[in-house]
Amino acid sequence: MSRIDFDVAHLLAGSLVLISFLELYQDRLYSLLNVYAAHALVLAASVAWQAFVQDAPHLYVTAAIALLFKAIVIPVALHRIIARLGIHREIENVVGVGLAMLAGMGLVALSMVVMLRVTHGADPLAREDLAFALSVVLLGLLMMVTRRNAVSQVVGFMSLENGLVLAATGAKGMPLVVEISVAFSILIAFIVIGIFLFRIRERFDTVDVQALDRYRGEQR
Amino acid sequence: MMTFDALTGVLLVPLAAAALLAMLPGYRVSARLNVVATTLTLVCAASLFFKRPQPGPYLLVDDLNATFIVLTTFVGFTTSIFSASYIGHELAIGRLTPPFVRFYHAMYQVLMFAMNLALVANNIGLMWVAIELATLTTVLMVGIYRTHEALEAAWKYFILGSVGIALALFGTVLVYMAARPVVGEGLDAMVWTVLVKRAGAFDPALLDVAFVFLLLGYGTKVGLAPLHAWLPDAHAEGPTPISAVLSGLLLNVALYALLRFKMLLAANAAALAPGPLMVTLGLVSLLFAAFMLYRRRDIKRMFAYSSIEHMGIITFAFGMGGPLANFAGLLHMTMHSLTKSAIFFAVGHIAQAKGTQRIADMGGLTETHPLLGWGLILGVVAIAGLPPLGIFMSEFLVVSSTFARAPLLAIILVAGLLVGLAGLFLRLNSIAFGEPRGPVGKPTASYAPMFAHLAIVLAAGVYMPPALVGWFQNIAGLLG
Amino acid sequence: MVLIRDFAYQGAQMLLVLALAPLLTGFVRKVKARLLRRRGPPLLQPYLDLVRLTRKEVVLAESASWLFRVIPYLVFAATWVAASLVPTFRTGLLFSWSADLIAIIALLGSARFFLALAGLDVGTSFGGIGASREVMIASLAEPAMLMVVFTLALIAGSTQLSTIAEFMASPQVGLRVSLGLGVIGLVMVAIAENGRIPIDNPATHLELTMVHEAMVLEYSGRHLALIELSASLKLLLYVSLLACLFAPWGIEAAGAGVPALAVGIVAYAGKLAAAGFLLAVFETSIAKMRVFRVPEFLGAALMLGLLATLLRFVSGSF
Amino acid sequence: MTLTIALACSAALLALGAAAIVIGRSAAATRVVYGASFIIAAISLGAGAAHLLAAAAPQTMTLPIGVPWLGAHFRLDALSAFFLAVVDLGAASASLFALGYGEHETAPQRVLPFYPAFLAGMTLAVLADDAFTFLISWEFMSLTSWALVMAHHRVPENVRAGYVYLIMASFGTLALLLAFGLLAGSDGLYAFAQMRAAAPTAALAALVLILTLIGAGSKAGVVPLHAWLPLAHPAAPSHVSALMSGVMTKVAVYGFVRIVFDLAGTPAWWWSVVVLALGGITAVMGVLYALMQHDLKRLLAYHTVENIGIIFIGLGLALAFKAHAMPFAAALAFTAALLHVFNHSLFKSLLFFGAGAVLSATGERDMEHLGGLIHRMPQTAFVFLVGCAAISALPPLNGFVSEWLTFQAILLSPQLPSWGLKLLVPAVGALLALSAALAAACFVKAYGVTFLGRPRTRAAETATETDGFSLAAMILLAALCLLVGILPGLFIDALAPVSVALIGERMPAQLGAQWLSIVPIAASRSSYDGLLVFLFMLVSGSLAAFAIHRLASDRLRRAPAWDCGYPDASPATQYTAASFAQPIRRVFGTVVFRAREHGEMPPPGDGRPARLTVELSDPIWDCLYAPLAAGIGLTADRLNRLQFLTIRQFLSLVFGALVILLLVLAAWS
Repeated sequence: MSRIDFDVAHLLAGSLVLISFLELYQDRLYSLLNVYAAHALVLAASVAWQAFVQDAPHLYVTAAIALLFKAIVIPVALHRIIARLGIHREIENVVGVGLAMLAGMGLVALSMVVMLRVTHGADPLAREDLAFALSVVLLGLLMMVTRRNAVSQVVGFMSLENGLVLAATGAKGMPLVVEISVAFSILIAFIVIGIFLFRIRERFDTVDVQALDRYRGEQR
Repeated sequence: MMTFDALTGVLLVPLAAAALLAMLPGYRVSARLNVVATTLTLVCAASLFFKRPQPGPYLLVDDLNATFIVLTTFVGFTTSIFSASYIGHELAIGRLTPPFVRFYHAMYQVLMFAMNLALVANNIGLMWVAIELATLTTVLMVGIYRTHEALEAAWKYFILGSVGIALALFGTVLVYMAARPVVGEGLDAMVWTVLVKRAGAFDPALLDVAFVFLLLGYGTKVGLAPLHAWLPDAHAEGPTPISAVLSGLLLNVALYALLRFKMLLAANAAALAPGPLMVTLGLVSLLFAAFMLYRRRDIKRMFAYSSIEHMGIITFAFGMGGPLANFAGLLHMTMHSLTKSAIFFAVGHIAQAKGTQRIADMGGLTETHPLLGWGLILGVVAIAGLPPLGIFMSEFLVVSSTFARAPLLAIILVAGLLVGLAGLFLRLNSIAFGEPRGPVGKPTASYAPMFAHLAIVLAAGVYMPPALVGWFQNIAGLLG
Repeated sequence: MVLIRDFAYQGAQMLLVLALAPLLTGFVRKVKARLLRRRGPPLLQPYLDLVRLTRKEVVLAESASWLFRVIPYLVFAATWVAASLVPTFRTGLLFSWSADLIAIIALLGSARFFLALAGLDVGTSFGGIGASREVMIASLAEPAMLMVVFTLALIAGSTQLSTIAEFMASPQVGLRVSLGLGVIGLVMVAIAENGRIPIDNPATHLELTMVHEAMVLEYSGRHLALIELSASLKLLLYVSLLACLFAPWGIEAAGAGVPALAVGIVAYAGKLAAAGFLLAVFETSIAKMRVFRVPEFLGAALMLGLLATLLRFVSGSF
Repeated sequence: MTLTIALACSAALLALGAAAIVIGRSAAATRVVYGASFIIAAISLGAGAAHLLAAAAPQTMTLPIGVPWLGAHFRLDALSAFFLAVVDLGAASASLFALGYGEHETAPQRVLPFYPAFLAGMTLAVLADDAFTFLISWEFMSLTSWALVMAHHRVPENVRAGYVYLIMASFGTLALLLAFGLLAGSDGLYAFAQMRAAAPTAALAALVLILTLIGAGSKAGVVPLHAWLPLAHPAAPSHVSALMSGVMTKVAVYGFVRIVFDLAGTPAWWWSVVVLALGGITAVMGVLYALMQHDLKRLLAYHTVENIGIIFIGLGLALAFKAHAMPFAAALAFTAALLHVFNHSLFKSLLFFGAGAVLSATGERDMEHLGGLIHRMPQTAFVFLVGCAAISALPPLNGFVSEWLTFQAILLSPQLPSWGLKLLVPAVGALLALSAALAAACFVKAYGVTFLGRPRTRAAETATETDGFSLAAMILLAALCLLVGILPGLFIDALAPVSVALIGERMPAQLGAQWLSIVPIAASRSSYDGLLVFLFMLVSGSLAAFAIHRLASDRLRRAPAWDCGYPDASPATQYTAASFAQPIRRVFGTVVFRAREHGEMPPPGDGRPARLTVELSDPIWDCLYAPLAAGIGLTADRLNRLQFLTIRQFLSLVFGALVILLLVLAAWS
């Protein structure tokens, strides 16, 4: 694999991590969604690049899914939900942004340490990609646990999943990648519909997860 | 037109049944069809003992998963019988409407299909997909009552489950990455039989990371503390047959996945030993669940926690490893599936008879419903690991074999067992004994499945057929 | 021939204790009276009392059961057997091996057990008082006694009274601390067991102070006679026990011949007289203590016994 | 052969239990079940006794059940044979008693299925020859007896008793399980034969001893693990109480002997220190607890604790002598302990039967509501009196013999070289003497308040004599008490093979001794002749009676009680159990139980009755069990908060776990 391929892939993966940080930084839902759209966009690009590098045409499908579904459909849908629920100005971080950023740094460092210990038998591209993918996953998870609002939790989950796709596509010649990405898209669709459903059924007046937690089988 | 073999039967029958049930309206017909389908599946699974297809790139049947398949299909079969009467009652009292019942039956078969697929999958990717499918179906069924609690439980299950799935996928990818340089690109790098053979040459560091993610990912499904959160509510709020299937089967399937990967790591000398991790998680789950039993007010949630406890014990046993402990783990898992599903059958009938799941509202069950009451007592005695029932033997083997190797662990284990037992009986006393409380109406239901399970457990506690023993010992050897 | 002679000895001993017991009681009373500058009852008064009582009819409480009527005989039998197994003038009696010192204590224990039951049988409050106090005293006196027995047994290497007595008579007993403690302990126990001052007052019927007398309050006639007789037998038993253990001089070793026998009898009589006199002096010179001081008194005895035993255990084994 | 019979019997009992589930509700069920179990137990008893008396060689048998690759090993050697005889004698008499008593049972279908199973469990426990079979029978025994305790589950105390019992039983079983785990090693040599061959190291053996003391001790009721016993034993139906107290605790003793004397290799000298100290404390604490009770059955249960203490003192002495290679003395102590096992099973069953007869006649267990029963139920009163005298160790009954032997063993112990024992043994001797004296006091109270005096309630007034079966059972046991008391030599000799098997030495043969007396070591040293003492008392007593009735008056007049001139006071003025125990409570209770008395005396002219309330606190429960329960409750509360987290918080748990694991991984190398 030539030098330039490696650099491009590295660049894209790294920027994905960067955008994850941006997501952590957002405290408005709309802007969060926009950043996420960018996230998905970069992912699509990197997947496409991988498809090109590994000349594995089926990966283009994944790229397309990322582009259409994640970068366009989902954000739009969420936009509309937020509009319906009128929660667009909610700021619902559990810990301050700064702290979240610091934690993010720590996580990235951790994933680097863990991954770079991988013996050098594995080819460097894959290793770098893996490290980045792991950081994206961890950052997504961090986002899920630092946000109260269900929508931003979903966003967190989706960026986590982007990390997975990054890893999967980075794994050269891995079969079933397309299927898996499709499966995941379905999963996300479920989640979105779920939120939507709660709204439509007039069961929960807000999608704040704490509202769900009121009903906990056995009351204290 | 391919020739029909048992393996495809195990997969196709549920699928076809699902499609059929999705179309059938009437409750009676679909319930019967449900039973018929599970029976057929069971027959196919049983026939796997005699004639076994060659492992292909996608499907595989070996000693290990043959046991799981037979167990799964059997419990699926008995549960379908139980669910026939249970769902009938739910219809009668209007908790479920016919459309939901139709949906329920279809989903039941899909779940069966997904679990069987996960078990026979010879491909880590395929297995992952199957387990995800199983999760989604159960999510839908947990929410089927559409009450606040049910939806909340389903949502919780859904979110935590999805995260678990994601972690598991990452682990799977890592395994592939580890395998690729050795096995070469493409499908082979995800095929069990190949992986296990070549695992010695894999990059150990990568395998370690992979195992961490797999442990957490599939561990969420197994319900190990602190990943357990979805389990109690899902059990408590879903329809009882589903609780039985969850506790009895789905947890096993997830555990099966873990075992597979454990074998993978065990095959690689340089990789970290998966044992300590599993032992730690197992003990944590055991102690945690044991203490959680004390403050339970909902009968189904209580037994859900006891499932966590036992998953902890089983994980501990497999973590300890060695022929005795592995044997005990397998035995414990089988016995737990049978016993716990039997308990949930009993609990389902009790909840319907008493019209509530609150422990405070039931009492003196052995007076009002002797069969149910003593059935429940027998079940709890079994699950608490008292002789002469099967779980006693597995606990005997685990504890005695552990104490000689790691006394401290054994003492923690014993303490957990004792605390759990005390918690279970604290509640059982108020349910089964004392002045009768609540309605005394008899539910029109067949207790056959419950007592069938208990009979098997009792028999196994006293006498195990040599064939089965040899079988288990063989597997225990495989697990290393 | 030998067997017959041994039987004769055994029988003689049994009759002797039976005959002497009231006399000892009377003697003690007489001396006490003299010490108090009273003339006091004649020496043989106890015999006359017994005869009179046996001639009288029994007035039995309505609520009394068959047990109430059997108990006097049981008590008498147990006490008499016990008393007849203690060497008085001669060791190595025919049946002396049939019950060692522990068994003798146990026999007295069963006598007390039944007497206490008798106290409860009629269902009056005084019987209850007597019984409960009696068992409280016994529950401390018996262990103390056993401790003393342990000491002796460890010294003489036997729990067999004859053996112990012979050993005590033999020169190889030096002066021993444990022995001293033992004798004090035994005396205290003896005082308590026989309900003498300061534990109990055999003469009074002042309800709240009495123990033994309260138990037998409901007895009359021949039953009372038997009870009284067993009481004096018990006193005699303890005296001869003390005598043969701590003053074993002159006791005839088995088969030492007639002169020795005579010596033995005379010595025995002398010892009884001395003991009686001492007892009387002691009782006249001390006041009765409150019932709840008794545990301390007996606790002291128990401690002495335990101390003695410990000493024996530590200083050499046999 | 005998082993086969015994196993067949237990199988038959199990089958009987299964059958009882079906026929439980029918009228004839009681007769059928108890009759059948009587016959079966009698056969099994015959087998055990025959094997013991013939001093036959051990028989073994392996059945293809239990742990698959191991099978279920059974073995009938001298020890098992002796305990088999004890178990089945108790079982037979209990079944006989229940033939009558069972008719009063309100919920027979809750008793009948479990009763034979319980018997089978105990029988199998003494026959088992591998760890798994032993533990499964052991715990099966606990489980069935638990079910029997729960028979009258509508009474809240019973439910609580059953709960405590089950937990303590499982605790003990787990301790034993650990002990066996040590003996079996990591490759699972579970057969006792293999364990004997293994010969564990000193440290290992020490741990085994501790675990066995916990395991078997908790079942036997060794203080401080006795807490369940006085709750559970009285809660069960009386014939079951008799079995639990008289027989099941002996199975526990069997477990202790089997492991410590047989499997755990050669004892170290300090083992005996532990056992002796525990035994002494148990004996005294048990009897003190008993003195404070006024519930008849609970009093009896506490006395079981005391007797277990005496047995353990004997076993401790045996261990001490064995450790110092003094086989003769060891044999004496060991035989004393075993004989006391047998004796206690006799009179404790007898006493519980009596309590059961009283219960079914009056419906009362509280002695304060009884009294004067000797008039209404004379036979019961008589046999109960025999039982009381026997358990109070009065000659010429059997209780005295075993305690006498124990004393003799104590008197041998100055020869022990180790100083710890030199100091401990006399103290233990004092404790033993104290407990014996207190026991006598306690049974004066029990018998006097229950059977003597005047009836305190209507129920006691209208009581009627119990039925023939129950009487037959009680008379049988009473006769045995007397027989062992006057002819102890027979039974001591019968025990010889046991002590030969486990100690390697035996007591001198007794039947040779003159006049059937028993001679532990040498005639010059000590000897006792129950027969002669019995005859002596008989002769002299009847002699006196004859003489007086002949020579003096035998006239008798009934009149109101004298009572120092107070005319017929009401029965309420009698001494109650509480007031009877008051002096002893003042002496010991204030220290041990922090007993406090509050007297409340209304002013003159006030009609209210004066009240005296006594406060007792159970030191062991307060110091050991209450804090434990509180701790568990607290932990449960704390952890229970985890049930009420939000999804996000749960996710953060997962997240935290992931990060921690990754950190561990990063730190790995």
